[in-house]
Amino acid sequence: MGRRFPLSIIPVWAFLVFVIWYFALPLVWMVVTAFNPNAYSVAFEIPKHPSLANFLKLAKPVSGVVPYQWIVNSVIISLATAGLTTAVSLGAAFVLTRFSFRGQGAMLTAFVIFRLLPALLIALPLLILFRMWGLLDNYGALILALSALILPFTLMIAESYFRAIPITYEEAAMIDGCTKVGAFLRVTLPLAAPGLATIFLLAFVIAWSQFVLPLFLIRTPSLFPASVGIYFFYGQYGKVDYGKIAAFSLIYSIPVIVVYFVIQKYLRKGIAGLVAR
Amino acid sequence: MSTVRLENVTKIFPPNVVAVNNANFKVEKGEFFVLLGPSGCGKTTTLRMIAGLERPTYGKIYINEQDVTDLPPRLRDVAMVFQTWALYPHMKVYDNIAFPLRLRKVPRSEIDRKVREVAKLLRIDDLLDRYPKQLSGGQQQRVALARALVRSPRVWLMDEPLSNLDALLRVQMRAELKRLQKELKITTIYVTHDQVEAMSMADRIAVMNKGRILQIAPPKEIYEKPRTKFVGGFVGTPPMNFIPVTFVVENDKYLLKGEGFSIELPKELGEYLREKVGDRAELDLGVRPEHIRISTSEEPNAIPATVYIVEPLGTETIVNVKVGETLVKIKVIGEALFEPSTRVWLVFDINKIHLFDTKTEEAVI
Amino acid sequence: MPAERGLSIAAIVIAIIAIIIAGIAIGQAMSKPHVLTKTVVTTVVKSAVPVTKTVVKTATATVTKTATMTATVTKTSKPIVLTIEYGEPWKDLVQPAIQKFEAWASSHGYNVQVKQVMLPYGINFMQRISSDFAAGTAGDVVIIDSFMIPAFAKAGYLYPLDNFVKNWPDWQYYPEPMKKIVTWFGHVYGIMIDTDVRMLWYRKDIFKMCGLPVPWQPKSWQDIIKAAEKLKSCAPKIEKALGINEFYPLYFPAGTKWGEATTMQGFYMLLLGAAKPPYNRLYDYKTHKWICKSTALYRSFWFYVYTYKNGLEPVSYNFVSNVWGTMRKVFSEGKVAILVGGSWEWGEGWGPQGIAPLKPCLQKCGCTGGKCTTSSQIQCYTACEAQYIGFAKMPSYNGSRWVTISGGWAIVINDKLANNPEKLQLAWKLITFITSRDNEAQYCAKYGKICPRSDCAEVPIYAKNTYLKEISQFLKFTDFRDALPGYTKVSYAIQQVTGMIAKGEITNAMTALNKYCDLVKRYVGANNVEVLPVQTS
Amino acid sequence: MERWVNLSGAGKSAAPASARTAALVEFTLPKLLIVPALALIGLFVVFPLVWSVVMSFTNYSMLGVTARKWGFIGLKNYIWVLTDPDFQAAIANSFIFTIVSALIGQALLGLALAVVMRMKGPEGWVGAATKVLKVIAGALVFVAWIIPEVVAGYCWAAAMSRGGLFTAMFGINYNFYVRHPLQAMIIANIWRGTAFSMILFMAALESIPNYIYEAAEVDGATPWQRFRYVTFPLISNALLVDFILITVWTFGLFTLIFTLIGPQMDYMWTLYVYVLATGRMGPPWTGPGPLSTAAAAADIMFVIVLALITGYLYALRRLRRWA
Repeated sequence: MGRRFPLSIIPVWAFLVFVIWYFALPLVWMVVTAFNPNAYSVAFEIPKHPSLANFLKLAKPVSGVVPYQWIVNSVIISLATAGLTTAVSLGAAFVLTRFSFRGQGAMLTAFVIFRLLPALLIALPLLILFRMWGLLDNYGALILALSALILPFTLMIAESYFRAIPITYEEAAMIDGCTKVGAFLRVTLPLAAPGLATIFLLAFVIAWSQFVLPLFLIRTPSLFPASVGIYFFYGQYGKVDYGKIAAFSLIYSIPVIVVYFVIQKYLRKGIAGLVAR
Repeated sequence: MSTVRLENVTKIFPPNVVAVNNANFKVEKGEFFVLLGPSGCGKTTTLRMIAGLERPTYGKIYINEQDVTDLPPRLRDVAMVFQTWALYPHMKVYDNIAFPLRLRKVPRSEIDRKVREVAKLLRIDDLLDRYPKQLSGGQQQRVALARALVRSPRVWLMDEPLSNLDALLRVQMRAELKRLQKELKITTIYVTHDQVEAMSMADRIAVMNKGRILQIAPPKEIYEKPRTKFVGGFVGTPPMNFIPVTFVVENDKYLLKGEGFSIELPKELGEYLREKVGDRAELDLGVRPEHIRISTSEEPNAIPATVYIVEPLGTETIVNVKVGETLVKIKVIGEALFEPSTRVWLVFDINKIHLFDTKTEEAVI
Repeated sequence: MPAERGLSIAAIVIAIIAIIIAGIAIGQAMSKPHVLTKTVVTTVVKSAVPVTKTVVKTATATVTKTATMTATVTKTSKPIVLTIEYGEPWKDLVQPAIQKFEAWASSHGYNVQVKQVMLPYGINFMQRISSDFAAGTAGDVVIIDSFMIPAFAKAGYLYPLDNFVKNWPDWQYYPEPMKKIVTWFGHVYGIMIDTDVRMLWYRKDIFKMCGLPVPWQPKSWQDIIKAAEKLKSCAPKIEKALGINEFYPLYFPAGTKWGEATTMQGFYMLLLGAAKPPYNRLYDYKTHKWICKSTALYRSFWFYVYTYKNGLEPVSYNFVSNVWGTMRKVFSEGKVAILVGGSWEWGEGWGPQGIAPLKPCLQKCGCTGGKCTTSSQIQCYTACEAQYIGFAKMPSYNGSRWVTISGGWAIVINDKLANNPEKLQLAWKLITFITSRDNEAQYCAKYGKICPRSDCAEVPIYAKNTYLKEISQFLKFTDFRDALPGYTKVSYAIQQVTGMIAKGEITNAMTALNKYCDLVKRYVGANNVEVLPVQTS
Repeated sequence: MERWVNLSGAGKSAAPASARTAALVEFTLPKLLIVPALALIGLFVVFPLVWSVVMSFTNYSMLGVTARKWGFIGLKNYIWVLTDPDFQAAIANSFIFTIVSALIGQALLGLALAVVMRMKGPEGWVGAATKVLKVIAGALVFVAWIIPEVVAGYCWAAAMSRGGLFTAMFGINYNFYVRHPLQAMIIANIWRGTAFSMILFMAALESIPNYIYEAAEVDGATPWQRFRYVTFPLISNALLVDFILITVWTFGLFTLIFTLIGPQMDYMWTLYVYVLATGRMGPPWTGPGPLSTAAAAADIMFVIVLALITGYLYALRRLRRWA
């Protein structure tokens, strides 16, 4: 063809290759090690006989706890937290978008502040309080605390979502014979269902990834969620079976990755919203 | 068929925006009542208060002489057609129309019968299986009407239902709506900013501006006897021309003096005017474009003007002329060929002029 | 559109399930009787959703079942529930005793149920138990590290056992040091269940490779350093022979990752021999002050600085997340030749069923899966182990005497039983089953731990163990920690300073001493410390 | 949008009681739906924050006598924390870490990535190859951002361990995160957080309509001038938002660093607070695990974080006024 090779593309390629190398580094190690049945050191080696042995090993108890129990714990905690936050932020967003009252602006500002607070600043006093109340190691209390931590996120999303749905539909429904709440439930809610699903999924993965609160508030290994479980695993006595940890990390990461790729369109829109404002 | 009555209704939005200022009127049974005014004049707020979507800050609202001020919308038995039609996007047309009936726990067969009946009436019976998104604007409009009609409400409220349609369709729907209303004899309150729509459909019109109701009257009266300068200017296309004049009494002659002209009024009229405003007053002379005739030669009581630009519109022509600094539009039937800067004289029937007080803007005659 | 609807329907279904689970969780929070639950949650939730009560109840049961470990459940009307909290290493001591206790209880008409809270390997037992005590959620009977007894007793967590031991015939079999360790201000607060000594472990095969004498017994600190320096010069040879990529002659634990072990295993073994008593301690019992600076402290820091600065000791093993496992593994692999460690390592660390057994011995004895199981394999392994690993007594600074230190764990009764005489009696009965001669002997022999009861020697399985017999000699010159309230903080200061030495942030013994003194002043208050003269030679 | 307001407005005479009740039930009671959210946040966020301030004036601790019998001791904890060399080091390192890893690392790399991602490639196989590289890079950067922090920390700890990837690639024969914790933290955090800046800048770049570039090109601007006078001013909003957000996030980072370098109190204020709360040291007046002293340290940081957030809100408000 004789078309000249564009030399200017080379620095771009170099940059992209560097980025790929940098970002793939630990991930590739994790994935490869997870399938290496004999990974007793941190060294990166491509297994000669890749197998699922590590995943099977996770079904055997380590110090009295089957690692998969941690996944189950995480599922319980995250589902409950996501359900609770979705329900609560639904109600709150309804009030915030469908009524106007004094202190509304201040409330929204407060939510922005809470959304940006480092979790540690809340975890420490919660540790103190839960100790005093005897609520350490208590799932119910953990779920409530997690929900409170996640609520500002989901609430703001729900708020912007409902604000985007014209109120006229509700007014029409009210004239057609609904109560105010009824109109919201029968008309706006079905319209917001995809948004609610997004909120639920987002709350789920945030709760799923949460580390600080369970670290502070849960002390019994059999009650750990997966995040603290990994840390516990890593600090295990005896041989460190890196393959097993990698396998566990992989299982633990997959739901998050799947969920984020499902909601990524919304996510990008949300981030773009930060700019547009 | 019901009546609607507003008593001293005022609506103030926080912090202190007065949207509706002391509205009082009564809509009679089966009447087609139009609230007309520019956007932001408070007409929609008035309608929403009747619907129950807003609560008046002061005053009372009666439907059939029953006080409904505190009643939530669902207990008022009114139907409303929104500007955007507000069809529920997640429901099919059938469900949209059936929705109000379902909420009232009407038996299934009855719902089905009524929905089909009203769909037939509005000629949308072949669209029942579609979602609103799949419909054209006109079709959506009909569905919204159907939803409002299906439960035979006490009052029909319409908030600029035609404004989202294209011009041709709007004219067509206008007639159809009017026919429907007359046929079903439902009390209707209709909000619009389009004076043509108001004139062509209304039994009575209430013209609003800045939260106040300026005049309530049948269309003909609104047109012929505007009570304020605003009403006169708002109704009619092109709008009424206003020329600033001074009313003076000189040597027993009653004159309207303007920039470079002077018109003598008939004696009766002059005396009437003198009684009303005194010997000397600043007024606005209001003349509708169709009531002016252009003369190329000087005539008594004519106003000298200069042609500014000519807009031929086919069957008629709008001639813009300048009287001093004031632009005056004149409607001429057929073609009118004037070169810009031509000097002309404006002649008009003295019985068809309006005079408004410059300060209060109220009609003097 | 249909896809979206499907998604939303799925989401709603999941949300409903989730809300139910949240309800269960709240129910669980309510099922524990405490302040918040009773006042806040109960009022809010109960008044709002009385309907879910039954759902919550049934579901709570399932959640509790999966979440906590409940031992044998005797299904009678209202059993007394006795909770025992202990770490996994004492599993084989506690569990057989519980069975016997329960058999005894049912035959004597007690309706008692023992709930076990077993803390598995990997968590910091004492940290967890301490916070449980502080929070009031600790078990009725708890196995704790004996050095915590003064602090716990002062805080009022422990029930004094004086009246029980007075009438307990077995009490006479506990030697005086074992009684002293559980006594504070004249009251007995616990019963020792095991004890230990510390020594220098070394690799015979590596010593031979480098031409060092085997068996080896250093006479002074200089001997240790000399041997270590010699080994360092042989490093390439050793690495090649063992097929390893790194080699360190010596390993004294340092840093905060090791926690208390840095102080107990590493620092105390130096300090106790660094000067003459009573100036070889952290606490001055005459003036009742913590010692901020002294010759002994200086010399101990000097040893750390010298060995770490000269690359005789591994830095990074002190900072991995699993310091214990790493230590055992690297010694077993030959990456470390001399290790200061506890007597339990013989069994728990590189024994035939230990955590890091010797690979050559495993191969030789045909043990598969990293553990020897049959008795012939175990015999073969034990013989082989003696070829590779030896131990020596820790000498003092100038070689005037031998040094070791003992700790060990004790079983105590929670003070919250004070108002419940029946439960108190049962708790004590349970302790007597756990600390009975045969039970102790069985357990200690299996784990290579030293039995705190002198009559253990009458039990054949214990008496047969030559290793235990040998290390029991150490008890003659053993010593104890200055386990007063405040000790944990002083210990933490040692961990911090040794950590800085290991990382190379401090390269001078005097700087280390000053830093230590600063920290101790900050932690216990400047009024509670004293500065003794420091000899820097 | 006008809403139902002012239900209890003045100036109305007696209405039928039932209608008033109906209105109350319909329009006032639903407002209570916000109560669960407020209760949850009040009980588990606001109250703990207040409580931590209260506790910072006491000698409460995790263990020891003061775990049960505690009292008020004034400002002692604050003085102890502020004079603690570890705390001073922690704050200094926190700022260095935040500035280098967030403001320089994440923002710059994110901007570069966004620009490259939006660049139009040449045609033919070269363009196709570039596109493939772009997709892979984008996906990896995104994944690094979303995987749980614990996993990220664990992977990096393994990579930086002796014998791990760093040894294999750079021949670093020691635990990198032990000897150079700050560098390790920075490397891991840039890895972790770049995606946010990238996505934000991509969105910002996309919001610039193409005709502006065309106009600039017609006006004869060089590529650099186009960036300097067109792109940069138009994404400066995004830049500001990005800077403040990643600063706040990075400054409050705990999990990633904790799992990477462990509880080393002098490298990050969050770690300092954690070690103080769970460790065994502390001032003389409290027992081991001085929760009250940790609360004092946390409250000092709370003020700093609040200042950062206030800066964010202020900037946002100014942006809106400008826009």
